Amino acid sequence: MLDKIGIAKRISQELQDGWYVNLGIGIPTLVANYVPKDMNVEFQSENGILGMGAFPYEGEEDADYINAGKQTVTINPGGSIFDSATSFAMIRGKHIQLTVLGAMEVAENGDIANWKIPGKMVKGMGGAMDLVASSDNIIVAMMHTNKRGKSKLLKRCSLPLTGVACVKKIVTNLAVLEVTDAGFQLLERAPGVSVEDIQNATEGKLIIEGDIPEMNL
Amino acid sequence: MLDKIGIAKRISQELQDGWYVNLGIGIPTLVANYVPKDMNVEFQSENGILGMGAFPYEGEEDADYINAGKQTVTINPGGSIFDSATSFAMIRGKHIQLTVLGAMEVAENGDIANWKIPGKMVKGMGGAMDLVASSDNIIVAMMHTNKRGKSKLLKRCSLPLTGVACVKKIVTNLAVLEVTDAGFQLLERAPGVSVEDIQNATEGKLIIEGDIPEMNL
Amino acid sequence: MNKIVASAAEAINGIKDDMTIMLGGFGLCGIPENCIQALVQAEIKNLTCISNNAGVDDFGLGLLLQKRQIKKMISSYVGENDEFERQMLSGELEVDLIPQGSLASRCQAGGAGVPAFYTPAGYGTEVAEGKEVRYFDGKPHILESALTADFAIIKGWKGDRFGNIMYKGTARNFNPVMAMAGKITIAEVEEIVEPGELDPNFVHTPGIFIQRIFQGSSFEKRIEQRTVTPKS
Amino acid sequence: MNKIVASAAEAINGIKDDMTIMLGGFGLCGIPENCIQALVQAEIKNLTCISNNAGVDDFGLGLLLQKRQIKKMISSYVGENDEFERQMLSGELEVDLIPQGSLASRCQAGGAGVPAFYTPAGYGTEVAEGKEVRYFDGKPHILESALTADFAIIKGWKGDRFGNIMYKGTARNFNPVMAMAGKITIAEVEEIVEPGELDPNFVHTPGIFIQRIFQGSSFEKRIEQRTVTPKS
Repeated sequence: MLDKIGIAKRISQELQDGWYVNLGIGIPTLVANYVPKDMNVEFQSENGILGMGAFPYEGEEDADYINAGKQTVTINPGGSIFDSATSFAMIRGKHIQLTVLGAMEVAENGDIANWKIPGKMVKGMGGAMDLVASSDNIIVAMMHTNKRGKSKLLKRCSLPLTGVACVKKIVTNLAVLEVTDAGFQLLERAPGVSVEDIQNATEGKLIIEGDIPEMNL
Repeated sequence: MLDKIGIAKRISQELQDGWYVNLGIGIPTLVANYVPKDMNVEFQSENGILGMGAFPYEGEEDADYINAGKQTVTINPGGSIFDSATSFAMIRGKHIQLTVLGAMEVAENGDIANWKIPGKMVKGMGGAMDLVASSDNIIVAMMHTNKRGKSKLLKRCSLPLTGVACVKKIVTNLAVLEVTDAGFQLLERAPGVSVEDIQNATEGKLIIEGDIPEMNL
Repeated sequence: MNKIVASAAEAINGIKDDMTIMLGGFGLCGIPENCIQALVQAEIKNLTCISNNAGVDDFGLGLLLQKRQIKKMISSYVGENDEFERQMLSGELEVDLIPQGSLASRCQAGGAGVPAFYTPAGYGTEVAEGKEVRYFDGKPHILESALTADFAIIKGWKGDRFGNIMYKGTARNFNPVMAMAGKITIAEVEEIVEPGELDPNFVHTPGIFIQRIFQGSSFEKRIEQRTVTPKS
Repeated sequence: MNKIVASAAEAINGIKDDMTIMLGGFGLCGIPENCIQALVQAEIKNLTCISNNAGVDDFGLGLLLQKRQIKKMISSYVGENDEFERQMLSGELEVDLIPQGSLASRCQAGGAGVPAFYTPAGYGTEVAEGKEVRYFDGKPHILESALTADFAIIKGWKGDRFGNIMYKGTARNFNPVMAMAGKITIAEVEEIVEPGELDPNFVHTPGIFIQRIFQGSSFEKRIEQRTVTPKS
């Protein structure tokens, strides 16, 4: 079973040289720490950064340089700054090759819910609806089940949707799955996790074909 | 009767302090030479200049600084450069207070035709259709009649339209006229021109109320 | 052109109860601090505020929320604000949440004279309710309308009396698009410079979009999440 | 990231007969001279060219017209070109004339993933023929669709290997919007600089929009209308 860092590490294997990538808040942000050496990947932050760098050295924080998570950051050489409309032009115009974000629920048809729980305080969708509506390559990073042990991979989402039939791949603490026309295709198991464990934790239709390899981290 | 310079001078009286103004090619361009002293008016060129200045001194021309007429120009202090989309955002977003352009024909309802003569080489509308569709304050600068002596102020335009019911005012070599719901309201006569002269040169409905003053140039 | 006004108080002259205002900024970054303070002091009520976020309890738009000056928020993300939550859950505050990209595009459209455009963002969600759906290339899109405001209030880094603005870093965010979309746009900057000091090639917001400008004072520029790399 | 290619010939690799290409520039200002020469040399035919203008007889797109490499022009203004006129009047060349602002907005929409938008420009004219009309605030608008291209070719002043571009003066014009709208975008610049030399705050076209970049040579930068103020 993976922890959050393990999920981020596994997702980092999906990166390809030359890609522009938008990472959501939470587990997705950690992916930036595991970019393979010798691979050039640029991170976009939707508040207006391309080429987002590391956190600044202590004492060098600048309130005018933050990321979409409102954290102080730096800009790498070769980076650029732009306004919000241009930022979402990049996103909506499909100039970003990979979007990684968290989710509360994913349905077997690729629907995603990650912004609203009825009856609870609603914080808003931020840029999530734009990202999921436009990206051709969306990976969800999340725990396979919620805090009450219930599956987050469902037949249908019960929560208000963020986007429709858009998720391509899911990396959880238990497995890597691809969203196909037929349902969740199981690609890999987390170390020490059995196919049965994954089946038990998956409410939506799980497709198991042949031997399912263990992740290679 | 006015010459082209006279028309430009008369139009310059329409300027107001603090206005942003787009001047078309031809007579309209001349208006820039007659801005009243102590009046601040900024000229926009739709290829991407605000604060367009004089022609450069000889030897200081720069191919990278031209106006919409493709003439070499300078930028005044306080000016700015922008791309074509931003330029037309200014125009379409009604941030320009005055548009002056030439015309082949104007109809009594404010229709304008200035881009195409069927059967002849068509050069294109450039930015004219955007300008006339968006500006609330359009002044046409033109001769009252064409080279064959026929009126250019018509009941209906005979040429393909550039814009519909958009012209507010017309300054010709003979008169200043306002486009009203009832037709061309005669406001001023050019020096030495009689109301009858203007009537004879105007095919569209001309409204003459009371004494028509001579222009004060 | 001289668009300089003396103070935030003078800059907000004409903003009245029940008006719609846009405010630049992302989180607390690039927000017009001085004008927000002036709005608090002027006790203007029933405002509809278009702003990506709603500040925190004791800074940014949170200051207007505390005084119950806001009737409605149009935002994409409104966390980090307890008073906001209380007013929203009690029904005192109307909230219209819209996707961040749609918010930016709708402001830009408003400033550019585009009344409406199609976007895939929000299709199939609550955001699409009541909106026209149309397919382009087989993909569903919804029709979104332009946003404008009686006043837009933006925060720049440097500006001149023509209203030209340069922004610094990610404090740019929504400021340039909102600058375009205000019937009257107020720019609050850290420094007013002489005309010509801002290179025309690198002006971010051309002066035509700005009606009033002033040099703000005592910018706090609060950091929400101070994250650092230890030196070693 | 290293998007640098060695030459214009290498940059245009993959541009084939019958493709649609966008070319930045206004008149002869800010046009990708090197790539146009390379297209002439590569003898690529039946091109649909989206460009505000069509060059003059012996420069700019006029060079492609001379060799009959262009099947269709999508432009706003095509004067100053005798060969263009001849081909157009003889029916050899298709021409689609569209308002300059619509051209810019349609490219920007193409780059930004907006499939269509409403604009008043062209309502009641030939441009509106066959297009949906809709009223907003009582005013008629027409529906315009996005433009994209197999390749966009733009001309910048300085650029780096990430594809970041700065433009100089009015040579900016259509280049930034077309940069966004190419499936593959080629940037020809006067100077390639090291990453970090271009201040991130003042990059005009972020590198994400550029797939290939090279330093052009022998820029002629012809002036169409040399107008000067006599020194005295």
